[in-house]
Amino acid sequence: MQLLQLLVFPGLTFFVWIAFAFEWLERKTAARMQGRVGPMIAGPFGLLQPVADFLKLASKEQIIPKHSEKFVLTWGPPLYFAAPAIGIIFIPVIGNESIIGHPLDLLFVLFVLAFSTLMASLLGYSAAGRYSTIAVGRLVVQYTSYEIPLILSVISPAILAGNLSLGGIVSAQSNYWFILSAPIGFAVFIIASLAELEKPPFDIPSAKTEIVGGWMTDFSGNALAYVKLTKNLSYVFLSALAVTLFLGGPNGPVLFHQIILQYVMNTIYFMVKLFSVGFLIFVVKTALARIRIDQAAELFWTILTPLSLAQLGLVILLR
Amino acid sequence: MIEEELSAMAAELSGKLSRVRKSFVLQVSPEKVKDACQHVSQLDGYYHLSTVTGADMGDKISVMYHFWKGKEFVTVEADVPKSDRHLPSISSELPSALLYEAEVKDLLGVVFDGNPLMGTRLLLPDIYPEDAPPPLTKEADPEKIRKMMELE
Amino acid sequence: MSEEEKERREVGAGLMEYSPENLVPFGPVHPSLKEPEYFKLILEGEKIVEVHPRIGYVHRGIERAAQDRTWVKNIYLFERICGICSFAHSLAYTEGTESLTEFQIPVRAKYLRVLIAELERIHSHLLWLGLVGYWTGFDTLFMWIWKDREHVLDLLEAITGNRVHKSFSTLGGVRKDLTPALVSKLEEETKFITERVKYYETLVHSEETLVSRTRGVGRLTKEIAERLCPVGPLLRCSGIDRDVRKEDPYAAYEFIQPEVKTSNAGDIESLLSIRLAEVTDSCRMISEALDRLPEGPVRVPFPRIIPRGDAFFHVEAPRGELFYFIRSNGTPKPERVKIRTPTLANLLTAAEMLKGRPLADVPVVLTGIDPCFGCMDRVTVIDVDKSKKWSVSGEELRVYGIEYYRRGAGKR
Amino acid sequence: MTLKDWARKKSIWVFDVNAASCNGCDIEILDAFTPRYDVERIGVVLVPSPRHADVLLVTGTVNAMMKDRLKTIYEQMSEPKYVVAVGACALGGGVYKGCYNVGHGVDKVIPVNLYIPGCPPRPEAIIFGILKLVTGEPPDPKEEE
Amino acid sequence: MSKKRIGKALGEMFKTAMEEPVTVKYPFGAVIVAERFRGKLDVDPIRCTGCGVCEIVCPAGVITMVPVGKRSIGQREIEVKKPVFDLYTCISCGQCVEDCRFGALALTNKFELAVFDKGSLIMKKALKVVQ
Repeated sequence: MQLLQLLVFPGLTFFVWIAFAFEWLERKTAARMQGRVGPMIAGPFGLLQPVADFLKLASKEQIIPKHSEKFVLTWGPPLYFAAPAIGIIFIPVIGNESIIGHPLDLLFVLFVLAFSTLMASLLGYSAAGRYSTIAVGRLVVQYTSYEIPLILSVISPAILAGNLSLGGIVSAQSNYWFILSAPIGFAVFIIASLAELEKPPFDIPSAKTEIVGGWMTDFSGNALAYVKLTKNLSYVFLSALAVTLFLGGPNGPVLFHQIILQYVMNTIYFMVKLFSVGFLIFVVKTALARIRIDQAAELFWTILTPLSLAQLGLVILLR
Repeated sequence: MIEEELSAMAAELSGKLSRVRKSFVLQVSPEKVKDACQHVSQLDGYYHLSTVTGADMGDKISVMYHFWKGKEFVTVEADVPKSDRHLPSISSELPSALLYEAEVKDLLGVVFDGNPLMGTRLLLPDIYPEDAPPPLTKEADPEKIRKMMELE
Repeated sequence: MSEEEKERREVGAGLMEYSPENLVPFGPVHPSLKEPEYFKLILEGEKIVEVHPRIGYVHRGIERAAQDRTWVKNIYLFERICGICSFAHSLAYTEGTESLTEFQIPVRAKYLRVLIAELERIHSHLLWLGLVGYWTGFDTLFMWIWKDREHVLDLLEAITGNRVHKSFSTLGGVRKDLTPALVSKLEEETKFITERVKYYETLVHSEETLVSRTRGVGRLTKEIAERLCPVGPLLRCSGIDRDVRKEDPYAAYEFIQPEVKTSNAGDIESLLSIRLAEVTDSCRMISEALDRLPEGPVRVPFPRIIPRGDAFFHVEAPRGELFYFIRSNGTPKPERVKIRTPTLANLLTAAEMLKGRPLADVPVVLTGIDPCFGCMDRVTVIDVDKSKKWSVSGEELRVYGIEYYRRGAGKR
Repeated sequence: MTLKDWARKKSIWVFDVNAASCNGCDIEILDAFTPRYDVERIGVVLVPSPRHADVLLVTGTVNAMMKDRLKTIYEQMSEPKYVVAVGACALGGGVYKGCYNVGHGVDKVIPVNLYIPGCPPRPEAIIFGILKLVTGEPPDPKEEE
Repeated sequence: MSKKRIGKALGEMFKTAMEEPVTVKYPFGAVIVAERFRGKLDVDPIRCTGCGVCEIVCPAGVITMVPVGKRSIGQREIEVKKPVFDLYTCISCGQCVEDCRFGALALTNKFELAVFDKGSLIMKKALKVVQ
């Protein structure tokens, strides 16, 4: 039963579909805000467009450049995919507990975030292209700058809840959401998520007008399909994390006393919050231009780190 | 005003000044090109170097330096014999002439002594045949060059 | 697939060996260059030390072909030098050729030429501005501006019959006339464009992420500009007030005077504001031209043989002074036509502006001069700093699977 | 129709190569991605690297400098791949026919699947071409012969 | 100059999202082409006399005159030629239309010309009518 939950609902399969839905929402939002229509013919309203993209890429031939590290390029993409896929099953969706909860799973989730960036750097470096090498350099610089504000902002809810497990943090929010006491932490988390996801204004490591395809330049076929899917899954993962840490996870008004119906309601609350956070990220992404890597580092070190520190102090006082 | 100065310059450099509609053409010998261009560029403030043109006139190649300000062009013209295509470069005084001279070299084979770009091919493709004449000269046959580069 | 082919494809995008300096190829096929052109960038970390462009990827041999074609055929040939400023080319060529003869071109035709030239300037500047959004990763700006640019293209298509290659100006006048319906449409659309440009003006100067990418990037001083002779908006952003339309009026620019806007900042942001101001000014000039448009024919019959003589002619293309030298020897074909396009004049300046900037600025600065390599298709390796050695020739490395680069040989 | 065929019809990633054209066609291709024509509707995406692309849009007279590069770009695409020649120059040299540095057509260098004539073709014509490529209509009958 | 601010474009973005998108219906609906649009070249085989002016003026070398038969005028026998159009390389400039004294040529507003086979863009319509 638990295995089924892990693999189907609310586990991997469910979140992979959400990942596709997120990409559709991203493209459609950007398109509508730019006065366009966006994907339209694949499925109703183009909903199946990301699926079509994935299937097409997966069915294509994969080219492995001669001078690259073949072992890493072959086994790296599945491992890269594993990072958010494992992290996401710790997120509580239907109730206050995730499928396989652990008292310290917040730490594991943070490790997963770091591992994902590490895998990206390894993959880009193994491809051994000029553009991917530069992209990896940028990726690492960006990682070192956003990681500290990200972790600091994640600590605030943990302190408020007095607990290092995601389930505990969600339970602690049954009365009020932590966004109320840690609004700056939430903002910093969203900004750092943009950097983690390589979205504008932090799409520096994959800036196509500067370094072609970024660290993905030399990928093709199957590998590219998995890399793209992983990026979308990370999207969902980070949004879900934001929902869990700051927006009360699946908490909401209790409408039914029957446990099954309440599970359905909880899932609906969670989904609504998840898509709202996703939408927020899409809107921010659409409204901004890309900044330079030095400007990004400056932003994170001189503005966001002190801000998240201040938030931490405030939280400790509140507590 | 400018006409007077130019005719004085023409006398000094033993050149010939003529008028084409509202523009002036100052014909000098190849050695004097550098002096003439330097003088013209300093005439009445800022004279802008528009470009350097080369034209194959049969037995000689005429190289023209077009300067522009206000309503008139001042063109310094020098004829280079086809057998000895050399001219002093003006790029050390007027750096904007660098690329224009390089272009004339590529398309007509006139070598500008002192221009650092003379050792390289600038505009023509890498596989442009060495033994073919420069493309803008009258001897060059486009069809033949295309065949030599295997573009067919 | 043969072994050799397989080998080639696998070698392709990979990196063979590291050179002593960190060398980054920029092109010839690169997403931020709409045309193939190769820039060899030598980096120290992310900072650019040297820029060596290699031109000639779009070289087609147009000047030679012009010598073998008739005067009329050449209009269409020159027009297709460039897809953005195509009308400027045909305008310079036709006006230059007409100046060799004694024929009087109808005044109405001259006004119509100004009209189309200004419409083209609007389209070209908007295109460039949209691409600024594209290069800085601000896709929304790109989409919006290109959306509004469609209105201009619609007008061009309605008047001339094609969105890109207008084939409008011809020897002896213009090929089509305006209708009352078109006049009212023109008035309406210029008002619309002026309105939109006002919004973009505030946007590009106030959106912080965009400003941080453009303000203070690529400083061009007056001294450098005087030495390197750039043209067009690039020259005007260094503080030099120079515009062919004003200084040496052609077509009907004697009657419809442009306002020349300059700036002393010399950075990409000032280029943005200069180009936007020119769009507004072009809208004003169009409505002024419509008000004063004289009646009469738009075309006179023109001979197929042009008398012997030389013509020096230049027009203000959207990117700056476009120079034509036309020499006729009294036959149905020109003896020599020399074209100097604005991008060639601006390239040295762009290379100078790039030095010492981070890699992320390359697309913004390089394309900030609004390059049009299709026009230029000539030139190479440049280094303005005299203390540096010249390096060219000797093939060593395939880059991005597409490119050989050159170094060695030749000293200053 | 298998799932694979469905996916290939609905998702078309293109890479645009300017092989010495006047860039009129390239602007019209780029224009097709902007709000007025928005080919994202039919699943077309402009990708930055040829390795990601399914369709190669080639414009321009392939000149001596671009010939080898075009070949290399084509070889770097992964199967299945298609080539679309856009514009009069890419089809047969166009107005530059006979210039010394101009090849007469892309099909002399790499195999071409579809030809879109025009100087330049309207964005609609490009959309029509791409749709025709993926739906694979039979070759149309010769012009009234 | 207005004040620097992050997210200046937000207002316009939401405004645009509320408006109807400007996208054309094209592949799923009709398209309106400007009246003067220069599209595919068309020839009227009956009006064409085979004078060959179009071949001389065409800047792109689209037109070649091919002999289709002989015709006798009085005592002399002359070769009749008719044009073949390689439409794939046509640039639709309209110079031939302008110079055709018999009004045999016209530019239509057809633009959906994509083909799988380049050969099908060679127009031999004018050859059929031989007087």
